Amino acid sequence: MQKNRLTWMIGGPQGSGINASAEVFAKACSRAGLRVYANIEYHSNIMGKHSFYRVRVGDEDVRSYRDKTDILVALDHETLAGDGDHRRWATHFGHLQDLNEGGGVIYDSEVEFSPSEAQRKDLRFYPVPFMDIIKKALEEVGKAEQARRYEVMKNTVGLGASLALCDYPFELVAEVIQGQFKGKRSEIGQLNVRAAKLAFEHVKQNFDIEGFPYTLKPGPEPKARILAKGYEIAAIAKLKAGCAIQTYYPISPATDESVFLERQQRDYGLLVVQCEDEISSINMAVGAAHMGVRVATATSGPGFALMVEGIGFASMTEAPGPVLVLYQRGGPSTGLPTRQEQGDLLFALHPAQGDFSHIVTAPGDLRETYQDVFSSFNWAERYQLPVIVLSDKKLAAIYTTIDKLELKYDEIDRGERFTGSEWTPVSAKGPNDGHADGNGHGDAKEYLRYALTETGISPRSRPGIDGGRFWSTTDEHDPDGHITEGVEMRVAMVRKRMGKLALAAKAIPEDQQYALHGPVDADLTVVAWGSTKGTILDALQILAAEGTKVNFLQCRLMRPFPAEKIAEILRKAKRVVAIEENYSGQLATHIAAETGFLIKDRINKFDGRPFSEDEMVRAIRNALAGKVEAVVTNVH
Amino acid sequence: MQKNRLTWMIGGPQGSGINASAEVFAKACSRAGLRVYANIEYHSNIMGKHSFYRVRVGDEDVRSYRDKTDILVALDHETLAGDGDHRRWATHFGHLQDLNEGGGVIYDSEVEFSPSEAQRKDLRFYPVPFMDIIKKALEEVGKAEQARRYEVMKNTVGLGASLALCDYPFELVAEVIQGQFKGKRSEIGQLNVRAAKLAFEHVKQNFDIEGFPYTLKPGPEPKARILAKGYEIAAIAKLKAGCAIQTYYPISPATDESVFLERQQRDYGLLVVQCEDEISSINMAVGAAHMGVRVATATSGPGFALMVEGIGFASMTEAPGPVLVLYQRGGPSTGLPTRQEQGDLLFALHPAQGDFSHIVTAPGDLRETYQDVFSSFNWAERYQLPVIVLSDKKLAAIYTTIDKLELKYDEIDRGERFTGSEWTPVSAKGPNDGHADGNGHGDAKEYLRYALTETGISPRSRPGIDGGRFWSTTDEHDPDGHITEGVEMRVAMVRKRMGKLALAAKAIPEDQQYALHGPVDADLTVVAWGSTKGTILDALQILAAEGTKVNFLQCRLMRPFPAEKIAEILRKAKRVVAIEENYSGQLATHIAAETGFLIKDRINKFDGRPFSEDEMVRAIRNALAGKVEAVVTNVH
Amino acid sequence: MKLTIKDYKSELHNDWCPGCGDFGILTGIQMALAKLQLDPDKVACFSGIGCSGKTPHYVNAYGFHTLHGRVLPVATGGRLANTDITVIALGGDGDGYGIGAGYFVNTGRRNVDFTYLVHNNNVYGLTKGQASPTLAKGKRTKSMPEQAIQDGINPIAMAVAAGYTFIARAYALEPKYTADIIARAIQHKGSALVDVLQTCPTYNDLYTKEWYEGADLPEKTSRLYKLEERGYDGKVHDATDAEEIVAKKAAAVARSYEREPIPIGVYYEVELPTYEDELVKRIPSLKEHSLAETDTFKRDVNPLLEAMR
Amino acid sequence: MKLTIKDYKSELHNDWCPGCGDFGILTGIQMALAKLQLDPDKVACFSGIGCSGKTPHYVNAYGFHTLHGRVLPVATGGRLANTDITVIALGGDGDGYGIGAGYFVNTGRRNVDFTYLVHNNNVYGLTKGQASPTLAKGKRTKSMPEQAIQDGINPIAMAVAAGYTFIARAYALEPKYTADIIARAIQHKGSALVDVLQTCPTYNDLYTKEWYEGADLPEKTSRLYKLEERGYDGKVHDATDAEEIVAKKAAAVARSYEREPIPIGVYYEVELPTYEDELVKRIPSLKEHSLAETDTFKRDVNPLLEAMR
Ligand SMILES: Cc1ncc(C[n+]2csc(CCOP(=O)(O)OP(=O)(O)O)c2C)c(N)n1
Ligand SMILES: Cc1ncc(C[n+]2csc(CCOP(=O)(O)OP(=O)(O)O)c2C)c(N)n1
Ligand code: SF4
Ligand code: SF4
Ligand SMILES: [Mg+2]
Ligand SMILES: [Mg+2]
Repeated sequence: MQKNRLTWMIGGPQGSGINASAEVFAKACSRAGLRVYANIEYHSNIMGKHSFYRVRVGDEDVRSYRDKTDILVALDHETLAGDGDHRRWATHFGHLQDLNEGGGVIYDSEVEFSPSEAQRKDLRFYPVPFMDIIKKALEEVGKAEQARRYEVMKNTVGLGASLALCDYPFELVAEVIQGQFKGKRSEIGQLNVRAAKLAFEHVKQNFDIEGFPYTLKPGPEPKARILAKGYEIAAIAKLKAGCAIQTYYPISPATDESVFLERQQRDYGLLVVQCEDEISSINMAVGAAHMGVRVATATSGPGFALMVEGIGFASMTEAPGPVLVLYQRGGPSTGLPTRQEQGDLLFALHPAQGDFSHIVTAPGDLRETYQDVFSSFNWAERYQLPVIVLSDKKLAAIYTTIDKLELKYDEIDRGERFTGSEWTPVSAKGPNDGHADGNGHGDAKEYLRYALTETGISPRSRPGIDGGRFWSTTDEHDPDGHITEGVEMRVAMVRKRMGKLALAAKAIPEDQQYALHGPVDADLTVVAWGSTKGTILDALQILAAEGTKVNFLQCRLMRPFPAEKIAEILRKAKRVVAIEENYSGQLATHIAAETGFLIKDRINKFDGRPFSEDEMVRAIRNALAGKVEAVVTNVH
Repeated sequence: MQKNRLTWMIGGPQGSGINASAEVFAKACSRAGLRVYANIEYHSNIMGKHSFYRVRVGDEDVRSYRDKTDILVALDHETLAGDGDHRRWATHFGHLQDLNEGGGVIYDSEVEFSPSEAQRKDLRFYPVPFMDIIKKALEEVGKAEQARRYEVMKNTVGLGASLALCDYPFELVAEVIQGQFKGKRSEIGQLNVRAAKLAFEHVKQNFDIEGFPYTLKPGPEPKARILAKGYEIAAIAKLKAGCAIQTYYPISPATDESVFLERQQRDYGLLVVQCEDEISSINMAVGAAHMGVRVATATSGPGFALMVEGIGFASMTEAPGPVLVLYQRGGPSTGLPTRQEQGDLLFALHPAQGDFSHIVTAPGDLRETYQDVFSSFNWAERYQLPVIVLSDKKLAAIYTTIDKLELKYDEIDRGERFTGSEWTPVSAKGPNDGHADGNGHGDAKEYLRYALTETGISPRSRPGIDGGRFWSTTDEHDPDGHITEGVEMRVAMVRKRMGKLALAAKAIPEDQQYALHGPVDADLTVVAWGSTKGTILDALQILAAEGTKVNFLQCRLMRPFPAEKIAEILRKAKRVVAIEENYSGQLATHIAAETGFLIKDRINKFDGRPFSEDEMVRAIRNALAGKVEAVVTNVH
Repeated sequence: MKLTIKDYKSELHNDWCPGCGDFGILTGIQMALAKLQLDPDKVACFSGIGCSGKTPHYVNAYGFHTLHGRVLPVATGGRLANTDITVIALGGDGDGYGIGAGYFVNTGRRNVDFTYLVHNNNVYGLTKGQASPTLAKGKRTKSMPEQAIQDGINPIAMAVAAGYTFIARAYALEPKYTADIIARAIQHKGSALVDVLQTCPTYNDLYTKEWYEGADLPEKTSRLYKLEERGYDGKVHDATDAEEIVAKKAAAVARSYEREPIPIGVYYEVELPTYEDELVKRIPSLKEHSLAETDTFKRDVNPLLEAMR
Repeated sequence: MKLTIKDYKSELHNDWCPGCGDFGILTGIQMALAKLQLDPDKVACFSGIGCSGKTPHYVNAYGFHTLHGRVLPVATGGRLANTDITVIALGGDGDGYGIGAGYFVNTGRRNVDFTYLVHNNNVYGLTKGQASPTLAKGKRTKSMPEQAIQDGINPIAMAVAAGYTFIARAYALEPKYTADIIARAIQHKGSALVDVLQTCPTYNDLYTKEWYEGADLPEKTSRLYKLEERGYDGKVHDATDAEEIVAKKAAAVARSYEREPIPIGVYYEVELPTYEDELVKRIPSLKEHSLAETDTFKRDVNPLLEAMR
């Protein structure tokens, strides 16, 4: 009998509303003091293709998903048996294999399926007449004949049925369902609650569910806890940082962030512009940045590929932004639009021609996303360069509990600015100073946008400020911002622009650069980055319980890269393995490039699915045993 | 008295035709058995900005330019005194400082300049009445009043005058000048010859040039020797490789290659398409490649930034091409459009989202350019991927002698192809083979474009071949070329695509991958790539004569990278220094990434000008003395 | 032996939403191919990215599902490399008129001989229903949080200005008529644009089957009419007559602004030399065979090297 | 105190070729700014890449010399961030109608309040004279190895189809007239396109000063005429009258094909709500001040977090 540690899964065709019931279930658990980690797998398709949503619930912190589920709600045949029947190359074989010992399968009795098909005797099957239940609910309000229109309520029926199984208080869920339907839609809410209730009772009455091994009990009422998705956290961080404009072009998995912000336009006075493409998004953003407002955009790989000239533009003209959240997805090219991959690190590090400065950071979870996105606006303005925040499909879409979301570094820092009237001339070196006829520059009596200053930063101005006038160009330029091809000036300007990376490296707090989790004297050091953080931490907990000593070096700030610190840790490590959700081990490559420490042992997963806790545990156990090989999911 | 080792320089405003006379001079010397290395420096401007052309002549091989010149022809005041008078931030201070001890300065006596302005007593000054001489030549054909229209002949006058100084047989030059003007323009040719002759005589008559220290004597008639520019060699290699289509969009310094090919369309049946932008260029090229023809394009940094999504597209769909010659120029962004930089290596290595396969090579001189561009078409078709050949402004524009241009590897290899009727089924593994309901694939009875085969290559077909029908998509796909998001298929396809890099690494001849020049047991190993090759070889010769033992590891094939071989050489090396024409040391970074061998000593030049022989010698001497610092040119 | 629609259907399981207008366009393509009895091995369909972009996978012919907004350059490259192939390019309205607008315009200037079908459903389908470039300002589908803030573009007028030599409009739910238009477009020598009004039952609740049928109108009269049925003739009869060309262009533009009802059929048609015709003048060998069939491996580059002596 | 042309001149040494038409356009801009007495600190010029792209460096105002073909998105972003600034975007014909065509079209749909000047010299100047998108098929300048193989685009017709609300043409060598047109374009509320016919003495030997002046014609009559002088009125007087709009658009398109002589002046003009007007409806605070002047740093995001309980 396993209490309060449960994974519930619902599967069905895209468009069948599995998201709704999964998220209702998650919320109902979270509100009741349980911790939740929910994630969805779906196709790049609008309707019909197989998708499924997993909700893992526990009374301790859950930061990853499990291979196996305890309860499966199947809305269609494919969820049970896979797509081998209608695809020449089967992509999966159904989720029956994904159930834990003695798990329960709730499925639509209208589906052509007999438990005998499953080669498992241990499973408990609960065929439920989904449509009949919907009809019944409709009859009560005299709408029986409209059943077809309400077919989408099947997912609610599935939810209601499963609540009976895990023996969870129905009212908690009812409240959440009702909450989803505001105003004049509240009637539909009542209908759904009713359907769920009927399903709940149907199961209790028609099946012997006593002693079903997986159950849930509400915990103590939580305090500031919230249940959020990654793209919401990134969006809220942008609002909090004072972002004035977000430009975007729709692309999964980045669109959600922009759509969320679009909904806040009225209340927060933030402008969201849907552009004709990503070239337009990035260039509008750069134009806005030069006007002195904080500006951001968001995209994923294919869109980023169109933004690279704009990144170079921003960096060359020292624009104070934009902040770009890059939601990685399965590549290359169009690749796997709705699937997970950490495949864009090396691209994001060298995204355009020439040597130029930009900052790249990769938060590992939602709290870090909140902090790094917020800080990125300060960095962009302080160092006058574009900042890329690497996120991914997993971070964007996971729906998980967070205890009190706070910023450790919450000050707004807009960097050195030309302040008009009360401007005090900065001391600015001319590259030809000292040269006989070098028209040396000395102290800048007047304001020069691209002055070569002692601080290494040219205080910025913006159109509209008296006396702050300047020119700018993507060609190499002089302090006025006019084109130059002179050797000394070229060298001085390159040094100024590139020098800003060292300034940033000094100023960015160490705990935003990297972290070493776990025991210092470990037998194995796992090196990883980004969204695998939670999974690795969960795995380390399990491994620690087994008495193995493994620690985890999390790389977070990718550029400027804390090479010395990382190298030091790695040199001290007994053994090192890099674990990444990409084919080549891009972080390992980057670390070698920066430190010369070449991590040969690389465990990669490139099947478009994130590591499960179990896969991570196995992978690390293997690494400890000297077995290093790619990991392939078996839950599709 | 220095014989047959001379540098001649002509400077003037853009549009004043200095190229014409410099190239005439170069050709006249080359034809007469002397070796020539000529290079131009000019602005991203059409008329008026300062430009200059250097011609180094010698009777041994010359592969680089010298800091100082022996003869300077100045068509304007700026060439003598710089632009400090009309620019707030001077970009240069004139070329008088660039003359060797006792060098000669030929300048237009109409220019407001007195030798006393030069702080050098050692120079010999030859004021020549350029316009008077032109008028004289015109009078002879009764066109005196049209003098202004013929002002551009000033450069010919300068040339004629300098021939007197270095005591070179006038006829040799006259013949070349005449050769430039074919058909009805031959009259203009005669005019130019005449003007040159008059200048030649003017100098002989009006100045004491006896004992002018720098002279030239024709050598023995050379055999197959040619005088060529890098972009011409690249273009000819494309023709020889059977390239059917070249797409392009104008951009310096890449345009010249396409324009050269455009002129060959009729004779060679090659199609050159000027596109609306580089996105169009690359995508047209990919579309053409899938039709089974050999296709190429050429661009520079800003254009390449627009091609990256197309590179990913080509790689993901396994298009047999295109071959892309990337002419690097000063970056970032628009940067220094007409100047030198090796700044795009890291970008070219990771030019798009995700992990994908492509080949990147960087020939070091014109012969290697000829071979690598030719071979690239074989590689593109054999491994069905895009190939990037890294060139740069210097390789594109240098005008230099080549003894007999030949291909060491000259076979055409089109790779595995579906041959229609006589097709023998390939054995193709299915990712689900062995799986219970895995619709395993086994032997492909029918043709499958993306079959998973034993060789690691899926034989390619093209539209129009009976039974060779296929689909393709930038999404992840199955052997039919249809979209799939299945885990096993995904993993199998990624492995197939990435596996091709290992196949290429095995097959590409070692001497096309890297080279170790000079003594094996050196005190210092210089690591470099691309167009610095000639300069380093020249420098090594000089240093060897001084008894220092330095060798040179030239990296040529960048992807797949010969990591083991390179690492082995570096580990054996006593000391290593990386010398590159960029800010950060991109090759050094790449080597560290691939081998873990971190080269800390990096000598970088990022002022938009290539290393001179002298700068290279000094840099290496410094390195030997433990002094490692950036190099800045003083000849602008 | 005669080819039927079935011969142009691939075996792949279709994953468009039930009732999607794309089914009608797909059928239209297959009917047109059958009508013209084109050998599937001599036909290539190129598409962009979107729901519509999946079309080539369902057609039994060579299929290239390329990049978002890049289908025209890719198709152009394919066609120029192999002029033995009938090239059909297609994609969504976002794909072609939004991110692809630059290629839409510049392709019109070339008059390469191929057909371009735009699935015009007023939304970005595959990214969940944002406004596409053809949605008029102020309109709002159920999938949009706010009204469209930008003007919708007029594809027909754009095509006229860009220089397409065959410009037509069809309606996805009339596959037979669509097939006739597509067949004419394929037979037309030069760049043919067919803007196909397409329903998106999932996201576009404004322009539905019922709307087009005028179910809400007093007389339930269709909101579409066929140009030819109202005596409109968009064909330029004397292509050397600049005046007739301008007049026909102006007429097409004027018609293109009609909204209730919307004209379908051929707006503009003119026979002008194609890009391929021009190329033959530069590369005579192209008269004999396409580049794909040319042996380009026996070139003698020595004359070029000689010239560098 | 009154500002004169001199106040709008920067001190930078100019590096255009002698006699380049760009000088005339530069003067036109400076005259227009003086005419409107605009504060240089409240004016920003954005440009693409090309000879024309260097223009902002010569104007004494904020100057942004951006990327090839991207000037419109950059200028749009600038304008939306700071509506207190008068924004002038400019660039070459290659920059705007070729590589930038997609942005030319999509920008027209927004009607952001700024002025866009295109230096139309029929060539890619800075890359040494290849054909630009405005060069007609079959034409060949001395800088081209072959005749233009593509059709030239019709910028006026394109602008009409794209939705620009002020569409005019000027001639670089008539700076005063050009200045008047630019001044009107700046005053116009919405996106204004001014296509400026520009001579390129270095590469374009077809359309020279002499050609425009008709020096080769029997009566040496100019190849240009001013629309207003022939009673043409492109202004829509009742913007709510869809019929008038379509009629004026069709008229503008028809005129845009006239070649000998070429009409200059205002082809089309209409007062419609701008993008900025629409934004104010969504973001009321914009009525008080531009985003650049807004304090965005005091937001309370707690309500959003609360909603996630
Ligand atoms: C460069 C790039 N940006 C964004 C996307 C995401 N995306 C996929 S389809 C699509 C638009 C689809 O709309 P449309 O072209 O009208 O086709 P439809 O789905 O309506 O048929 C977008 C924005 C992408 N694939 N590539
Ligand atoms: C992405 C990119 N491709 C190519 C270039 C090279 N380039 C610079 S200016 C130019 C065209 C100039 O023509 P136009 O826009 O008409 O301006 P003009 O020089 O005639 O004023 C090109 C192709 C570039 N700067 N960026
Ligand atoms: S979303 Fe719309 S366009 Fe896409 S398949 Fe569904 S109905 Fe068709
Ligand atoms: S090349 Fe033409 S456009 Fe450019 S500056 Fe010279 S004359 Fe003007
Ligand atoms: Mg669409
Ligand atoms: Mg131009």
